[in-house]
Amino acid sequence: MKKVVNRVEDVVDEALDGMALAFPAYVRRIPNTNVLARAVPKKGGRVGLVSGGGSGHEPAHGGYVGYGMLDAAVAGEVFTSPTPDQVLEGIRAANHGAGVLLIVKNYTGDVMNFDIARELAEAEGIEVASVTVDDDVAVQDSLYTTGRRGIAGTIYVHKIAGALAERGASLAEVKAVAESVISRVRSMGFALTPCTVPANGTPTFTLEENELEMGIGIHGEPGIQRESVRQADELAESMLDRLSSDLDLNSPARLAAMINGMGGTPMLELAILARKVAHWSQDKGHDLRRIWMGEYMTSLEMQGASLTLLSLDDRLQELLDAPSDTPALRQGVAHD
Amino acid sequence: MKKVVNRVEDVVDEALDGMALAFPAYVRRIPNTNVLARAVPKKGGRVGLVSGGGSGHEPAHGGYVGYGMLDAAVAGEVFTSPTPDQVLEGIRAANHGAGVLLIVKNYTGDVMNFDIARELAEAEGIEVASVTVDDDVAVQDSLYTTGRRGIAGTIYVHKIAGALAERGASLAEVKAVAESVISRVRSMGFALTPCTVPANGTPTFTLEENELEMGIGIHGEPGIQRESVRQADELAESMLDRLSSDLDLNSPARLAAMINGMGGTPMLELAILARKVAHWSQDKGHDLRRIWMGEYMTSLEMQGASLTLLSLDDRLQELLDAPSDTPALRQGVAHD
Amino acid sequence: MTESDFVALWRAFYDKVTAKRDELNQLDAAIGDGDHGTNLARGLGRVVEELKPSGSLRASCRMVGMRLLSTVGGASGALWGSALVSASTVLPDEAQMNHETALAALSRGIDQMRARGKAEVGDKTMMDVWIPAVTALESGAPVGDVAAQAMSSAEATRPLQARRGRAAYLGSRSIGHVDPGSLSTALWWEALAEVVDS
Amino acid sequence: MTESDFVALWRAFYDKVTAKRDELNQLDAAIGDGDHGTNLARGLGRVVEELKPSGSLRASCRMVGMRLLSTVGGASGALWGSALVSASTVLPDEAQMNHETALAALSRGIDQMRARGKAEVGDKTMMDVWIPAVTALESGAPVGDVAAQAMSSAEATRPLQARRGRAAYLGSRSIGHVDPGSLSTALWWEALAEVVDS
Ligand SMILES: Nc1ncnc2c1ncn2[C@@H]1O[C@H](COP(=O)(O)OP(=O)(O)O)[C@@H](O)[C@H]1O
Ligand SMILES: Nc1ncnc2c1ncn2[C@@H]1O[C@H](COP(=O)(O)OP(=O)(O)O)[C@@H](O)[C@H]1O
Ligand SMILES: [Mg+2]
Ligand SMILES: [Mg+2]
Ligand SMILES: [Mg+2]
Ligand SMILES: [Mg+2]
Repeated sequence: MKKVVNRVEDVVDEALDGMALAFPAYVRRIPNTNVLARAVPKKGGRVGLVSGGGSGHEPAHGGYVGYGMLDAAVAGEVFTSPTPDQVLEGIRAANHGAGVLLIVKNYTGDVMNFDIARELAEAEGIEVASVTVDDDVAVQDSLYTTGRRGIAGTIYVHKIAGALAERGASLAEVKAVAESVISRVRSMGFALTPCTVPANGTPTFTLEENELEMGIGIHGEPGIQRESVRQADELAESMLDRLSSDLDLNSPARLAAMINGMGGTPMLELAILARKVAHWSQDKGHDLRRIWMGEYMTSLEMQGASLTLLSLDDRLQELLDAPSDTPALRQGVAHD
Repeated sequence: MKKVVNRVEDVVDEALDGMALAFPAYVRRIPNTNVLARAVPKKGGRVGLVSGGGSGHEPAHGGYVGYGMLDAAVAGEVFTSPTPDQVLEGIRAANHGAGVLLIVKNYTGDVMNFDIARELAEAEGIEVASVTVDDDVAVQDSLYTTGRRGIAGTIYVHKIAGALAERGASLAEVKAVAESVISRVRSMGFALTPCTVPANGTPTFTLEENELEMGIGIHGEPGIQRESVRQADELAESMLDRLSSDLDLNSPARLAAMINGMGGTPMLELAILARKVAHWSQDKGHDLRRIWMGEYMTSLEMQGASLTLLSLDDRLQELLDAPSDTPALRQGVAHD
Repeated sequence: MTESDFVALWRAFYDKVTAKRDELNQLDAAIGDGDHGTNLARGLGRVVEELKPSGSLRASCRMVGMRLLSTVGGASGALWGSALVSASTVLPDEAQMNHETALAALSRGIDQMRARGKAEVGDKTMMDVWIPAVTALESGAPVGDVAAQAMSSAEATRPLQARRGRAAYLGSRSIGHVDPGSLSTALWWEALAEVVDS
Repeated sequence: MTESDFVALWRAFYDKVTAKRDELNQLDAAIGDGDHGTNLARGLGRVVEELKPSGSLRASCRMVGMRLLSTVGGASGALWGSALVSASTVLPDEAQMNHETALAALSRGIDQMRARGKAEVGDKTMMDVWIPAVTALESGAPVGDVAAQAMSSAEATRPLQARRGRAAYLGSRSIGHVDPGSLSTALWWEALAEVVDS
């Protein structure tokens, strides 16, 4: 294992310090916690947004703390859900009197730890609502199982719910728009290489030179199946077809797409995927309004990518395009 | 070699299409060229900025085309300088009647190809000036050699010269501020892993589990020496000391710092470096005004990073902080 | 059970988890995310550092629960932590408890885990060990036998397909691997048996 | 030299570079960026596709130069391309030239390379092959001998420390490897010798 780290026990702590030191205009670390909160708190009387999860997904979630997105991000150890006391700290920091929305990725650990935190916050008199993102179509959905995972589509929830919260909407309204995004967003990812959790020192799986893992999560876990490496266009097409059939995109739709690198994939390759996503949309007659291409939700140094489609309506599109000013996602620069 | 590509011969062509398709509000590809130019051209009568180089350094340089930075970026094959005819296309696209500044990284190939293009453009009556960035302190500087390489510090030149050009400064003024940045910026990088040029299929060097290459360029070439892997803080400190002694930072200075990932290093690790850069500055009494942390100038999927220090004065700081709106670098979002 | 047994129990559990930390991680890597051993060892390390006889089993049990809640993270941290906090509410504010109270606390604990995690026997989670173990103890089995049975229950998760927790995402690929949380739970029962027998 | 010799020369050079593409890349990987073989092969491929006798050596030579300029990239593309464009200016607008004209063109070409690249003999670049080769030809050596000498000059770059081009960044680590541009230049001389001898 080769990593740019000091002691592996200190990785999360030092990285959180680093985020706060690199982006002091955006985020501050709440002392003695793993919480990054806005450097300049949101106006009073507006709904606060909290998200979080294990570390190793940077820029998620601390990179999305700022105007138009989150109010606080809570980090666990690498790939490990944060603990309820930390989430509670995040909720407190995000509460400006109008309640707090928790945006949770659907993993048993995340859901339970955020639930416990919510109970604790409610006991303190803070109004808390929560939504669970489960955009990963690789996983079978069923009432009798854990359900689908939440992966990169989560960032669309941050963006759109964050934009609405900034305008003074109520907790119920912000929650409703988050749920609308969740119902309209689907993702799927693959890995060409595994990643190594610093504390473990060995990769979570091994792949032959001609193999990839299809349908991976974001924690270095194996995917739903092992396939042989294919050309980028074929790979993208099979994923897009799966996303669109899950979204029931039978007739031309208005879409946003995210091409998300898993941490170790160069932008050169992401751009090749972006090209295919645009061509596929054109071929299907879809109106692809926005592409986000880059690293939004990563798995340490894993090579691979995920594709996300969001089916837009007027309102979601307008909120998606609203300004945001965070370390990792900025849009709406004013200029002549 | 595992990569998200189609045919290796098409990598650059498809990635350029992908950039244009992903960021249509920012860039367009000039048909039948490897040039990405602004989607909305700069106002007439303002100096145009052109940069470029081999591909494989994304987001450099196409990611920096847009308001406040470049007017056109010219891409060569992976790690190969672009050809003069392509650079000429870039110059034409960037010319709005007030002349064009070429920002060239100091590699023999880049310098010669941009020089030839400049001669061709001048023959067409376009006023062209050029600056050569040579920020890499790893390389010995001498009149009798090729001199130092240009690496990540180049992005500061794009940013600061771009901001001044946007204000209607003359070609001489824009060139002068670019030269001022060049005289005040120093960088150094290291690699934990090599990278593989798609057309070659094999890594450019091999490293043992406990080795790193110190003083690398950005083309997968070997560095100036092989060292054993050390902790992040030690690594950063030795590089920072070298940068600061080369900049003659004997007394407290006002600085900007860039922590640049080489393509395969997760942001988690870059943040650990950022923390050390901030602590080091504090310890030395420097006034570290701005940190840029992320992937600015990469070497495909290489794991590793470079550190850059820029010694600021009032003017450079103000231009550094001016708005920019490009695919990869946005700042100055207006909000309450 | 006395409070010093209670302290000894967590010390013994910590030792066992530390000894099997890598094995637990490897089991978790096969069907999860590879952190189960690290998570539990980190939390239990904090617990044994702090756990001193306080004169109150209720307070001690609550302390262990709170500490695990705030240091383990992941699914197992939420489950262990909230179960212990729940269990503590039926424990006496004294340094000693009888067998019935201990049984009531265990039963309260697994109810809480069930409510949080919604897993039943056969879902390939730690509930596959907890539920039969508590049932056996309630029906009078000696702790040593229960511990042995817990280890077989853990081993018996191997052929199952996971329906809860992270392993569920793997679908049929989760078959053929022992569930890490089941193994660590069996280690807890072994620790209990050692402390009670001695 | 006739125009058909000229066409044959580039075809032969292309064949040699294609055959040694990987070797040239490997030499470049050791002290540069590993693309020299790929770059030259790409450009020469385009040249041989397009190069047809046009009745004018000047036009043909200029075409080869322009094509290399626009397809090779890197240091070698700029050097080969601008040298050939320069050399073409002294060639006749006819299908044939004499030895003196050929020498004048070569000399014009290496002047251009020197002006662009600022390298001298001993800097571990292709100039280490070009300069002595043209000098030898000017002093009357047969092309076959010059080609053989060119190959030794290329090999002689091995112990040198590079002072120009990408390899210069390596400092003393550039010692012990043959310069790729010198080898490809020697292949050009071999191709010339073959065409002229036949
Ligand atoms: N819903 C659940 N109910 C009961 N136990 C669960 C549930 N989900 C997961 N577990 C247990 O937790 C263990 C994993 O714990 P751990 O690896 O620490 O957390 P995470 O899965 O969040 O990484 C599993 O092996 C399983 O025994
Ligand atoms: N300044 C120079 N003058 C003459 N030849 C040079 C110079 N710089 C580099 N070269 C030649 O170019 C060769 C490298 O070509 P190539 O790999 O195609 O370009 P790049 O170095 O841009 O990748 C070197 O081996 C050397 O012979
Ligand atoms: Mg986990
Ligand atoms: Mg090159
Ligand atoms: Mg786990
Ligand atoms: Mg080269």
